[in-house]
Amino acid sequence: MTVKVAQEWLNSCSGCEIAIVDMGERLLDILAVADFVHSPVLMDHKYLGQLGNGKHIHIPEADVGIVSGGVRNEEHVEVLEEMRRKCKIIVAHGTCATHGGIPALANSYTSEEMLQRVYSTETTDAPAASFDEDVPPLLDACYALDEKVKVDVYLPGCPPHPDHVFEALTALATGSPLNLPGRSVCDHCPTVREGKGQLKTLRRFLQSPHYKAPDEPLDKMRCILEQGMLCMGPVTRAGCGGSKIVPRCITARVPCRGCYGPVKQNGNQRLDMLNALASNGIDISSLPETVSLLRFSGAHHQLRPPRKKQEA
Amino acid sequence: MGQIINIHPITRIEGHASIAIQLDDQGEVRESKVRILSLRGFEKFVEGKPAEELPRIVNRICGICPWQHHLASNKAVDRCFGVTPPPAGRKLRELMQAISHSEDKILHFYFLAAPDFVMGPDSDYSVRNIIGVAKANPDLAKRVVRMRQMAKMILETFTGKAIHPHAGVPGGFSKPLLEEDRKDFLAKMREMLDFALFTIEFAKTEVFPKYLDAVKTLGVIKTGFIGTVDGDGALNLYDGMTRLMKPDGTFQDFDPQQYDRYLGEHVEPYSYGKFPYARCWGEGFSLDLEAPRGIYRANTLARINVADKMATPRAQAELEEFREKFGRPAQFTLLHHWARLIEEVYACERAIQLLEDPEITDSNVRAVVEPRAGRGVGCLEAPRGTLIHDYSTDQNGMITRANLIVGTTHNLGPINMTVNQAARSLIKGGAVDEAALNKIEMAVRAYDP
Amino acid sequence: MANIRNQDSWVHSGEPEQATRKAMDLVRMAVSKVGLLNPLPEIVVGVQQSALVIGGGPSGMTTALELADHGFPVHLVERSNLLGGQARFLYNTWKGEPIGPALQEMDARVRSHPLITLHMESTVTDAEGFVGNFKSTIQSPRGPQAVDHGVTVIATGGKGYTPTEYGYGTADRVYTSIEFDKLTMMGDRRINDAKTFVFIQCVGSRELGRMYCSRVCCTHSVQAAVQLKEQDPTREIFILYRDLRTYGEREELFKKAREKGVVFINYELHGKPRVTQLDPRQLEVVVWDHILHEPLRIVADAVVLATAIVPSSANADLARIYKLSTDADGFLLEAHAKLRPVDFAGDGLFMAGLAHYPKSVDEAVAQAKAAAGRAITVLSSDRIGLESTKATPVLANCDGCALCLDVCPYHAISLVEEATAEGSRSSHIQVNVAQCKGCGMCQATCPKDGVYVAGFSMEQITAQVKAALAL
Amino acid sequence: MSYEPKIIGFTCNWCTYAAADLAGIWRMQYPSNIRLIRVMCSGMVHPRMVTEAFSLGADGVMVMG
Repeated sequence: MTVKVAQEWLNSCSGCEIAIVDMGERLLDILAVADFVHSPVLMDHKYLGQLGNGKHIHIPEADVGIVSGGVRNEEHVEVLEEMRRKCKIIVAHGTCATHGGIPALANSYTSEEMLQRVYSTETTDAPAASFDEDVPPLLDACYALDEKVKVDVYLPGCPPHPDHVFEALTALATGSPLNLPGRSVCDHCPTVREGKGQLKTLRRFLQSPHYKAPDEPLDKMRCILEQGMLCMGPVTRAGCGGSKIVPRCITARVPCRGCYGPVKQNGNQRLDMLNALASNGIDISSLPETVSLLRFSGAHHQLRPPRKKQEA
Repeated sequence: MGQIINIHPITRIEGHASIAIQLDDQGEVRESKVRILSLRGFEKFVEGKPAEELPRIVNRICGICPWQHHLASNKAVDRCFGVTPPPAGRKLRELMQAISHSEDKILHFYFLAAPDFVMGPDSDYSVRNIIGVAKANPDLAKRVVRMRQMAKMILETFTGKAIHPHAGVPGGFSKPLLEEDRKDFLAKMREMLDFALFTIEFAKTEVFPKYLDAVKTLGVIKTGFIGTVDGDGALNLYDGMTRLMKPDGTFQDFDPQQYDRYLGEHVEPYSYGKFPYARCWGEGFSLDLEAPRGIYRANTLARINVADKMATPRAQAELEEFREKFGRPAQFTLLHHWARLIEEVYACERAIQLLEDPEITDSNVRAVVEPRAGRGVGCLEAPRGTLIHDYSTDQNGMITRANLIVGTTHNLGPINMTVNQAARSLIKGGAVDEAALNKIEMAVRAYDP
Repeated sequence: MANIRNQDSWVHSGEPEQATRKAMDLVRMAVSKVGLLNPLPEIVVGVQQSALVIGGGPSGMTTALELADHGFPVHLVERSNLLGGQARFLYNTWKGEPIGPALQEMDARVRSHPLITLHMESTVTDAEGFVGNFKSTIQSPRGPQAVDHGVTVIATGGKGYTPTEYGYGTADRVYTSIEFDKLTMMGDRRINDAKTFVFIQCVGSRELGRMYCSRVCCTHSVQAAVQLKEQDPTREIFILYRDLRTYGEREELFKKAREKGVVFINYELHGKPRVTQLDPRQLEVVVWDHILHEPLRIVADAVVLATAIVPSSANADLARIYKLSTDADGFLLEAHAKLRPVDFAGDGLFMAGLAHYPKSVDEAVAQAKAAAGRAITVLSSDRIGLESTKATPVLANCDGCALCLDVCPYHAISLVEEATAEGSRSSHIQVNVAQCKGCGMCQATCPKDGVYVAGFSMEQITAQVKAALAL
Repeated sequence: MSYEPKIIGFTCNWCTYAAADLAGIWRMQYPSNIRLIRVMCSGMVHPRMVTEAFSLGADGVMVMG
């Protein structure tokens, strides 16, 4: 039995698609059961017909629609809505799709501020007043998919681990239930935790955490947060290590920055992290800034431009 | 007004673009535009963030070459903070760069470009993809997937993350390389080199000869080139002087810290993407096919053209053969593929050189970093071209300004010219077929945008 | 409960319509929560009916005797080789009762009491457990010994501050109050023959580094001044003070001193008195007189410094061992100044005496009796029922990130580690229900709903908020 | 039209909630637009409870303890 799959990418970097490719030889197994009917990165199906003379975006019907990237312009909305119409199940693939991802950091600014900066860098010539009508206008912010259409399956990660991509695709293809890790990154983190103790401030990540010897195993190293450096592990959904379990950043002895988004779909990583730190008596003003605690989950209006002061 | 043909989206590329071809009443191509449809605004939203976090933010610019963004950003932050990584830290960074190049070129050649050559540009769109290739040639497909995965797994087992990495850190690298890993990686990269040599032989015997006519006609334009070379004029993917070559083959080298004195970016109302051009040539910007102004190309063909030689023996032999056939600078657009495979050999050889260097397992991999006010440009060669990250920081080491010129964007002008040339040669009297449109895309895919 | 009487009808009696609306809301809120409640188990633990008292001063001895007299075995731990603590240096109480004989009697009773086990020259080095079930390690010259006990009373006392100011230690005839008492008791000529005395108050107290008032020194100086005047009315006595705190009935002493002609001169921190040695028998004290608006020069035969009381150095160690709270100055901190003045925040732990804050002997003894009374409420039964409102880990969510560990004021949370089916380790928290007070600091800290307080889960409270805002 | 804000108050079981009872005993009068929710300690009020109250339409939230 084969499953018809349509794949799309919106405001994305293609890392999620590469994660699919990174399933390695399992990709060939997936290709045996998945019948791709639309996928701009892999195949040549066109929105407006193969001869480019259609008027409306058309995507073939499919059982599963995998969408990566957030929603940033009007064409993204159009493509996403067409995917929703044509696919029985919509999978939000990757943190951009589930929570806005890194591009949603732009939600701290208005689109005008963003355009103004991008087209005024020191190397940029003065641009024309405005773009053609054929260039899709930007929305006011970068949105997660579920702010625009109903989403059936959330597969966060920047990018999602190939193991989970494989699991999800297999589950969808065979109709079996999908069990993704539901706790936080700490669940899979082997470092030693003893409590936050007398920690009063946090240091920036300007030096590596302490460990005794280059080959000291990770389960002998003290928790990086307990060493006094911000680690977003406690407020970030587990799973980045795939079936090998160890969180990916920790493998490099680098603190987590939250790429799987909040533990619960509607969580707030900044609020939860600052709260947990403050509860432990850690001075949160020792963090250089806090916007980037939401660097993966700025959609859902978590980040927005500061309100303009009323003109006097 | 005549018909408009929209190739939307351009497929099997990394990104979001479409082509609009405007025909006149006689069905001849009047003009063509390649639109970049998305804008994310990294240059704006990195402002106010701690500089040491940037390598972990800007790597999200591209999921195919995250290592290059990551490392360029680290180099820029190092400069802002005035720190030099210890030798082992620097070498580990370059090793990651070389391995990720080697993996990327396999991805591009086999997954994105090969369907056009293996299945043929006239085949049906439903089979003209990696799935079709896998079915037509299952043994090769398995080997391709396995080899690419092997390189990728070196990055992943060592640093935890192959896509959107975090192991490069301001001041160096986050962890040292252990001797047992070095041996393991060395064996794997030797295997990778064998596969690279197999691939270029396979391409030279099975693929390119069939398409030599297409190479000489499809999307052919004449431009300058940009790339990075070391002190000997040999190609260097990680560090060195930027070399800007005019279409006639004359060139000048400059320190990438001063890129803004040489390069400019032009803006067109039909695309969110900016068009870099050689401002220093003083001739302005024009995409006119007969008389382009300021236009140069980046990416594999550009690097092979600007380099006097290759720093490793197998790659040097391949370069000599290539140059004998096509001269210097070679202008045929489809030669990007060939150049890519030469670079693939180089990347594998370079990784092996680094892994054979005993210093690479030194445990001192990160220098102490102190935030401070400064400016720094981090420049290296991404698979798709010269990548420039330019930051300024305040006393607290927070980003106050960022300017990014990404590998692919150098080629936006040339891609427009290529499409224009291809469309004019393939669409006559309003006769359009799928094969013609795909050939236009094939020309785009050479740039691997 | 929908609290309609106290929190609605009585407080909004002037606006009946709004009160009715609020009553409806309150009922809806209560119902919405009740629907989510689960039955809570009753929690009962056994009690080891004996006590550990740390500190062998008047407070510790009083507590030990009270408890032993009620029939509970007591371990009394004293660091030195003598009982009596700082009180050994005191002459009499502010009421004039002699302290020495009372102390001797206590000493004898403690040593002979069949239920008191005395651990001299000993310290407590380690402890574990919770109310009713402590196990402490006492280190004596004979080695360590573990004792089980149901309650712990900390009465580690305090000591006098050793001054460096006003010529102390370099000039002759500058004494601390305690030294002055000793010389007086022994009838030393340096006191007996002296005519002019200057008392300087707040030495080491109420200034940077030690902002608190030591409470007993004003009474002591005034009382000493009265005695000196009574012995020889021609003596000139000056008390240089910042604020005079002869509180309560001690005010009578102050009145008496005024009547007898003791001169009180106020000084402020910016114009502290200066003491200079004139010759081996005489000192010059210069103080700014804010009434005369000029410096006043006093030639004195003796200068007495009313020095601060500082906490025992043992407090910090014990705070660590028993997880007690201390204030910024190192004194022990009670659970609530008015509601639970001799209890620590953790159950089964009590305090008495100078270890808590500076106080007079009679107050220390009264507090010691209070502590004993509180301790008896625990010891009087062989089992103790605990409040069921406890923090409850949610193992499906908790992953042992350890953020709540040090947030718990009662140190009731620990991490446990288990091997998972895949062979890796997995950790989560465990709550000691005897120590947990259900305050929910853990719940408010946890970023992933890994722990909740029974009866006050996020879900239950959110249901109440929703019901409150429904209309 | 008069504006009447909706206020949610989280009150500590040991002090504020008891104090609110005491206010009743003394027959003190205060505006009726506050709804008190008893918690075991003001320290148990997770910021999410506060943000949720606002998102559900509260105009003010008091945490008292």
